[in-house]
Formats: sequence, C-alpha cells, structure tokens
Amino acid sequence: MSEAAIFLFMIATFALLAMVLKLPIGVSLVFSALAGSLLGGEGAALHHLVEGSFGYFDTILIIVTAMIFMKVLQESGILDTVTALLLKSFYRRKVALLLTVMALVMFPGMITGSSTTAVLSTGALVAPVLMKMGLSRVKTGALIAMGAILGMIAPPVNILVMIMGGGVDMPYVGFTFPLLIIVIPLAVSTSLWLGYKNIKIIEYNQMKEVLPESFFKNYGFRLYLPLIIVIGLLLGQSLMPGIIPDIGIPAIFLLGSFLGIFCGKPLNILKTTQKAIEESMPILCILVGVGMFIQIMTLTGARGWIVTSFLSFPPLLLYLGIATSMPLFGAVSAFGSASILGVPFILAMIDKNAILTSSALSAVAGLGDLMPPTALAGIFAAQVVGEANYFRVLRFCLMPALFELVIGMAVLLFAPLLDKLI
Amino acid sequence: MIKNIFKILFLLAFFIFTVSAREKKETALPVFEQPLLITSAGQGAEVYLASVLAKRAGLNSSLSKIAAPKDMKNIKTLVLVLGASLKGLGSAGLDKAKEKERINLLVAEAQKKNIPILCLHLGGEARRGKLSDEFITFFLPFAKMAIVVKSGNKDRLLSRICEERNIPWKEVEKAADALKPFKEAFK
Amino acid sequence: MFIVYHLIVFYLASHFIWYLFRENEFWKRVSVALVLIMFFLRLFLIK
Amino acid sequence: MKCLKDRLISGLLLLLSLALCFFSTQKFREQHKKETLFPSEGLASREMLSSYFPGLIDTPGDTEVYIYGGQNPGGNILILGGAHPNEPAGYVTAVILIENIQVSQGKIIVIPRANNSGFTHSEPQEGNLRGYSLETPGGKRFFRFGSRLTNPIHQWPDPTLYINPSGQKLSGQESRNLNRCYPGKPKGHLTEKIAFAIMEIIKKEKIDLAIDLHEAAPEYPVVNAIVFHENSAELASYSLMELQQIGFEFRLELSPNNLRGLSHREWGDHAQVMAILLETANPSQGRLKGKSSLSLIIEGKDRNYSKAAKFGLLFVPFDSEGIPVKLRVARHLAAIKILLSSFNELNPEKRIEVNHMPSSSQVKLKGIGQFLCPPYRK
Repeated sequence: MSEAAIFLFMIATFALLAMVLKLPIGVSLVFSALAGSLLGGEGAALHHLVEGSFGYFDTILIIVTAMIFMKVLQESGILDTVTALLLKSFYRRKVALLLTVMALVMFPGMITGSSTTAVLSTGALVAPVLMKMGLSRVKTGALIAMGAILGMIAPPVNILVMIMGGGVDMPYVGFTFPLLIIVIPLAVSTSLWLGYKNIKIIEYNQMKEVLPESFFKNYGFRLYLPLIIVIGLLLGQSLMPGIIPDIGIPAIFLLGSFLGIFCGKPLNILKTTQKAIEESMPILCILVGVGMFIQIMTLTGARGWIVTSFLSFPPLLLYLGIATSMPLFGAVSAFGSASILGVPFILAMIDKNAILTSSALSAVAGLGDLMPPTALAGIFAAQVVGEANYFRVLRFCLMPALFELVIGMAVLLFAPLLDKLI
Repeated sequence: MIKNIFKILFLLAFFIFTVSAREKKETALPVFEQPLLITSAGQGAEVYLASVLAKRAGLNSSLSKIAAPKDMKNIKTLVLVLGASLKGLGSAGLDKAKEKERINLLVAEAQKKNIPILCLHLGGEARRGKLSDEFITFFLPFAKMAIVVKSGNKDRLLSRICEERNIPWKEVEKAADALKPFKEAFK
Repeated sequence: MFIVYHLIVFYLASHFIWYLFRENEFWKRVSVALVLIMFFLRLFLIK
Repeated sequence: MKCLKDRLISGLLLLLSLALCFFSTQKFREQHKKETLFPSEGLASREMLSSYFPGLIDTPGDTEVYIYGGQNPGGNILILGGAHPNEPAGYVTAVILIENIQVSQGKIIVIPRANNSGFTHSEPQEGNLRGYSLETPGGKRFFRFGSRLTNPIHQWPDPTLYINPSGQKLSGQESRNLNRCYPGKPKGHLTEKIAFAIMEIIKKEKIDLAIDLHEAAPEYPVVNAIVFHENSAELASYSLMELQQIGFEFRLELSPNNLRGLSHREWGDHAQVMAILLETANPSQGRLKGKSSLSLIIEGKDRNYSKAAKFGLLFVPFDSEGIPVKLRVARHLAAIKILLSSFNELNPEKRIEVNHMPSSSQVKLKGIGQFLCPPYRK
C-alpha cells in the first residue's frame, strides 16, 4: 500500500466521520488515525496513538489553564473594570484605540511565542472594548486572532524561528530587525483594515451608556493584581531570566487564576474550572486527534512522502509550495509546520540569508494557527467574542492573512535585495 | 589522397603544437615566495587543512581565517582556500556579502602590492553547491595558480574557469595529495 | 516545579473526571475519555 | 433512571480510558529496560556517572562509564555514545568498543548511553520503532531506539525559552537536549546535571581528547563530518587527510563559537580538551523518512531520501542502496582509529595503544553483529 493511498484513505475516513456522520472533529481524527494504522499494517498500534497525542500535552495544559484564567477574569469583574478603563481612555481616538488594542493583543504572544496565550489573556481584555465601540463580533474575533498570530511572530520571542534555527544550527541572534520589518506593517494595516471603518467615535454620554461597571471602587488596586502578576511573570521569564523564576505558562496562568479568587468579586474556582474545561474540550480533543493522526502519518510514511513531494518541486513551484504547504500543514500546529517543513525549506534555500529566510517562513508558518481543524487562534478568538461558528471569524481573517502571506513571500523572494539594505 | 594526407599532417601538426604548448605552460608554473598568508574564502574549515599542508611542506605560513589587508604587510603569497560554510560564516560573524567584501579587499591589496594569489579547493564534493560556487566563480579568476581536489571538480567548473583565464591548475586525488604540488609551487 | 506540574495534572485530571460525569452528550464524553488517557499516563509517570 | 444510565455510561468511558492507559502502559514501561552490554576482558573498571558527580545518584540520568587501560600512563580519551538515543550508529559504535577493545597504554573511557533518560521513551509524532535487533553469531541482540531528548517524566516542564548554561537562547524543549546543555550546572535540571557530570569526568580523568559520536539527518548540512574545536584543528585536519587515504570522505567543520552549549564547543572551552564530534547520515531521524521499519533503521534504505538526493536536497550521496547502519558504524570506527593514531603522531609523549578494535573494513564486510557478543554470554 503506497503512502499516498494511506494518506488519502485517512483523509477520506475523517471526512466521512466528521461531515457525514457528524462526529466531533477530534473523535473523527482519532478514528481516522486508527483506520490509517490498520490499513498501514501496523494493527491497532495503541501505544503509537497515545504517543502521538502526547505531542500536544504541553499545549493542552496551556490551553486549559489559560481558559481558566480568562474565566476568572470574567467572573471576578476584572475584565469589566479593564474594559471600562480602556473605553474611558480611548472612546474618542479611533486610530490610537486600534493600535493600542493591536499592541495589547500581540504582547503576550511576543513574550511567550504562543498565539493561544495571547488570545486568551489580553485578547479577552480588549474584545468587549472593540465590540462596544461598534466593531462586529466576528471582526473583533478576526482582529484578535490576527493580533495573536502577529504577536507570535514578533520579537523578542519567536518560537517558530527558534525551532527552525534548532534544525539548522542557527543561533537565535539578530532576528529583531527582520521580524519587525515583517510584523509592523502587518500589525498597522491589519488593525486599521479590520477596524477603521466600523469603529465609531462616540460622545461622552454614549460612552457612559455602554460603559460596563467598574469594580475599582469596590476592590481598589488589588483588582489588577492577577493581571499584573501574570504579565510580569510572562515578561520576566523571557526578559529577566534567572531573576524572575520561569515557572512555565500553565503555572503562571493558574497562579493568576488563584489570585483572582481574592482580588475581585467572589467566585467558585471549582465551578470556573469546570466552565473552562467545558469550553476548551472540543479543541483539546482535536489536538489529541491531530497528534494521533500525525503519528500514524509518520509511522506509515505518509508524512515523509508529503514533505518530500513539496521539497522536490522545481524552484518556482517551490515558493508556491511554501506558500501553500506551510499554512496548510499548520493545521497540525504552526510549530509542527516550522519543524517538519520549515527546516527542509530553509535548507533548500541555503544560499540565501538564513535569518531573513527563517523570519519570512515563520510569518508564513504562523498562519497555520488559522487553519482548521485546529485553527487555535481562530477557535479561541471566536470563543472570546462569543461566536459559535469560528469559520465566520476566519472569513474576516482571510484578507489580513493573505497580506501576511504576501509579505512573507516577498521577504523570501527579495531576501537577496533586503540583505543588502540591512 | 594527397589532400587527405595534408589534412592528416596538418591535424597532427596542430595536435603536437597544442600539446607542446600546454606542456610548456605546465613547466612554466609560477613560483611563489614565502612567507605566505592562508585565509579562507567562504569560511570553510579546509583553511585548517591548508595550514597543516603548509606546515608539512615546511613553509613559513600564517593562518588567519578573517585576514584583512593589514595582515599582508610582510607577505609574499596569499593563499585563498575556497569553499563556503554557513556555520563558519555565522561563527565569524559574517554573511555572504561581508565575506565577499573582505576577500575583495584582500585581492585588491594583493594586486596593488603585486602579491600572487594561490587558490586551493580542498573540500571536494562536500564543499560545492550554490553557496561555495559563488565564492569559486568570484575569486578563482584572480589566482596565479590553483590546486583542486578531484571530487570537487566533477562538473569541471573549477578547471573551466582556470582554462578560460590561462591559470595553471593541478588536480589531485585527495587533500593529502595536494602536499606535493603545494610544496613545489614555492621557492 | 516538577511537583507543581504534577499537582496541576492531578487537579485538571480530577476536573476532567468530574466533567465526564456532568456532561450528557455521548461524543463529548468520549472526547473527555480520550483526553484523560494522557493525563492518567503523565500522572502515573508512565509517559 | 436516565441519570443512572448516564452515570453508567460515564463510568464505562472512564474505565475505557483507564483500560487504554493500561494497555499502552506495557509498551511504555518496557522501554525503561536497559539492554545488557558485555564488556571485553580489557575492561579495567565500570563506574557510574554519579561517582564523578554525586548529584546524579538515584536519578534516571545516571549511566554506566566503562574504563579501559590506565595501567601504563599515556593519553586519556573519552568516547561518548548515545548523547542522542535516536542516532543508532553512535550508540552501537560505543557498544562495539566496549565489547572488544583492550588498552595497553593510556586510558579510554566509553559512555555508551550518555543520555540514559532519552533511551526510556520515544518522541511523539515521530512514529519511531522501539528498537532494532542485530544478528550476532549466537543470536539476536536488541538495541533501544530512544529519543533525542530527555524523557519528560524525568524532566518537566520545559521552559518557554531555554537559556542554557552558556547563555544561548533556545526553544524550550532544547532544555532536554544533552548536546545543548554543556557545560552543565550542578544545581540545574537533570539534563544540565548530566552535562555537568560529563564535564567532571573530563576534568577529573584529565582527558586529552574527547569524541562525541552522533548522527544527523541526510538533509542536514553537517553530515559525514568531523566537527572540531580550535584546540583540535590540527588533529582534525591530519585525521581527515588520513581518512581520505583509506577511502572515507569526511567534511571538516569548525565548531562555531556563537553556537553555545554543544559538546565540541564547551568541552574545548571549559576543559581545554581536544574536542571532536563525528556525524554520519541517518535517514531514520530525518524529516523526509518514509515508513518506520527495521530496514529503515538497519539498512538505511528510504525511497524518499533517494528521491530527495536526485533533486540535490541532501548533503550526502543517497541511492536505492541506502546508508546501512554497519557502514555508519564503520565510518565512526575508522574515524576513531585515525583520530587516535593522529593523536599519537601529534602527541608522542602521550601515546595511546588500543588492541582488538574492530576494523572498519571488517565491519563493513561482515556486519556489526560479528563484533558483538552473543546475547547469552555472561
């Protein structure tokens, strides 16, 4: 049985289960992985399936804990308070609002390199502000999703580049400028493109009407404590290593959530956790399924076949291959795409400046977080704005994402030229 | 019939002439003088190989991976070891453009002072490919003489450049075999 | 840190079990059961 | 009633989950078993890594250190295998040395499973086999195929950003990569402790030359290579020329001084030893690899790689014959042998004499198994 046939069979099984039988995506992935393993002559390779899912274990911990933190922010009144603060400061300045919001969303991504963290922390903070200022639910979601992805690519921490650098022995040095060249125009254009037309400058009275209740007067400054601690620890682990202990993103979020119990409106942390788990369960199961799917693809040789096929494109098509395969493969996760495809692509373009190449590739790979079925950035952005169908959010991401793709590819193509400029 | 004999004679004469011309060229190998400065063109690690060869040949040499014109004060020969390494470039804090610029300055200085350049390509097949080839095509033409390892010249890129520019060149089987021509090239 | 993360896994695993018994929809419960496998294996330090 | 039925279903699903755990557990547990090695009669003593650095006692990072010779003073050599347990040729070469060599002058120290913890699991989503068997004259011997990284049940969680003891910023999971953690930290995490212990061996045993055996994917530029520290530039150059004379092409790579935490850099910088790292091409760890199979690991055959070679994507020749593990081990053995003889030539006052080291041509001809002890020998 050829690798291609196994791969197509797995895809077909998935489509059948998910679209015809309407099983949840995650469960469909699990069963199609199982089917692939049987067809590939591996039997019901249980340990392989389980091992594959472990590829996302750390991601799952981040997602659940971030979700708990977001729920705590909502229920303790912190979210409303921050929304009120932002609204009061920005209700008359459209561009300033959009750019600040963009920077805020990007920030956690910039220091952790994870888009999920960005969407579920500051993304959740700015969402109500944007919506109250007149931006539609789905466009708000799109702006947050794009902001999170740009944050992931932006310096100082770009894990995608680090993963690619690890594969070609390139130290993570000298990336700030090239990454900024890519990110800044995208951040500005995306926020304005999505928001400029719809955001309304409102009168003071109008603003008063939509202003949520601020709990600052009840709890004072300690209300902000969970946020400050979380942001401080996130910042500290990358900017001041050794001084501020690196306790990892999940522990940071849980610590923030724990503080949230005492810093605002009273809440039942057990019930909040249940709510968080309930909301994150579909994506958790998808990750488990994707992990198994990839493991079986690798085991049966389907992954190698795909990578080799893309790499053996002739030079012009190679760029097309990069532009399509890297975001597509991002359905697995942007990190997986960077490691599995990014590294060979850098090697295929070894005569170019590897710093520029990998920066550009990271921008392209980052888009993978918009790719269903995982679509981490899209799914959580939809959840943050309360939109049930994340595809509606993704629709508005399309233009900015295309723009990001164009910029990424342009940097790749014109790397020799840029090389001289820098 | 006679016409044909003429033709054959003519061809024969031409053949002998070219062969003898070529042999003449080989006997007229340039003779380099010591001391020599060994540096890399592309930061491939074979620069160390060259240094070991020079040592074995008993030549008075100095090695500087990132030599600059100021290092050429009392130098009579400049040895360029061709071959690029991404790791090497990164390690020296250089990129392709900066490395080319550095070699350009060296070559200019050498031309100004009439210092002959000896080019070595010792890395074989492994030290070819897009990046290395750029350095080869760029700097080999400046050589007074070249010594190349055979497997690095499978596609005859190096020998072609040399022949086009009348640069005498020697092909050796392995890097170690470069010792003999390297030694002989010096006074 | 190792112990802290072990506790986190334990905390989340117990919540997953709780959720497994709260949820009514069959396939959602299957999802929980699938996710739980990993948490058990890490909790017992097997994988 | 419905409520009861619902609970029953939930209970059953919970049981199912536990059952699936249980059934996969066995395979994962198995992987913690160490295969027995059978040292040659030349073995002078067998220590544990923890005897050089007590911080490793009772940790999964503790591993066997095999010491040969030492009666007659001479050069002291350290050979490290299994720093990355998914690189079989490095591990097997170390085992072959352990099971064959005798040292009459100088001292050779071999650590076959440098990252012992990495042997106890395999990497998610890589679909690797648990191990491979090699045919010896007296039956099959099984060898573990592990992961490049330390087992997360031994070292967890990964930091978001790993700043290694030499200050290099790396992605978090590299904190479990032994060859990014040098020179290690006595109070660091497990992998840093292992790295520190290895530095301690180098210092306490007054090692002159340290060789780290590795493999790399064929699409990786530094393959079939001798990577050397400035300290060993001359040794590496001599050896390369000698190796070419006996028909082994190697590429020479200087250890970059801005890529910190790697053995060839930090061993040389911190202990002033001649540090060498050897790479061969291993298709079973690459991104292009096809179906996971024994033939991929042992015979090194892979259709994808043959195809990629035609497109000029690889840094080694690769055809339908593949690059079998016996050839890779032969390369390592040849390189070690030549490195030792060049070392003797350059340091006549610190000679090292090794006997019964299998020759690379014999390994290439007869296969690896011929030079391994049968599985039953005591």
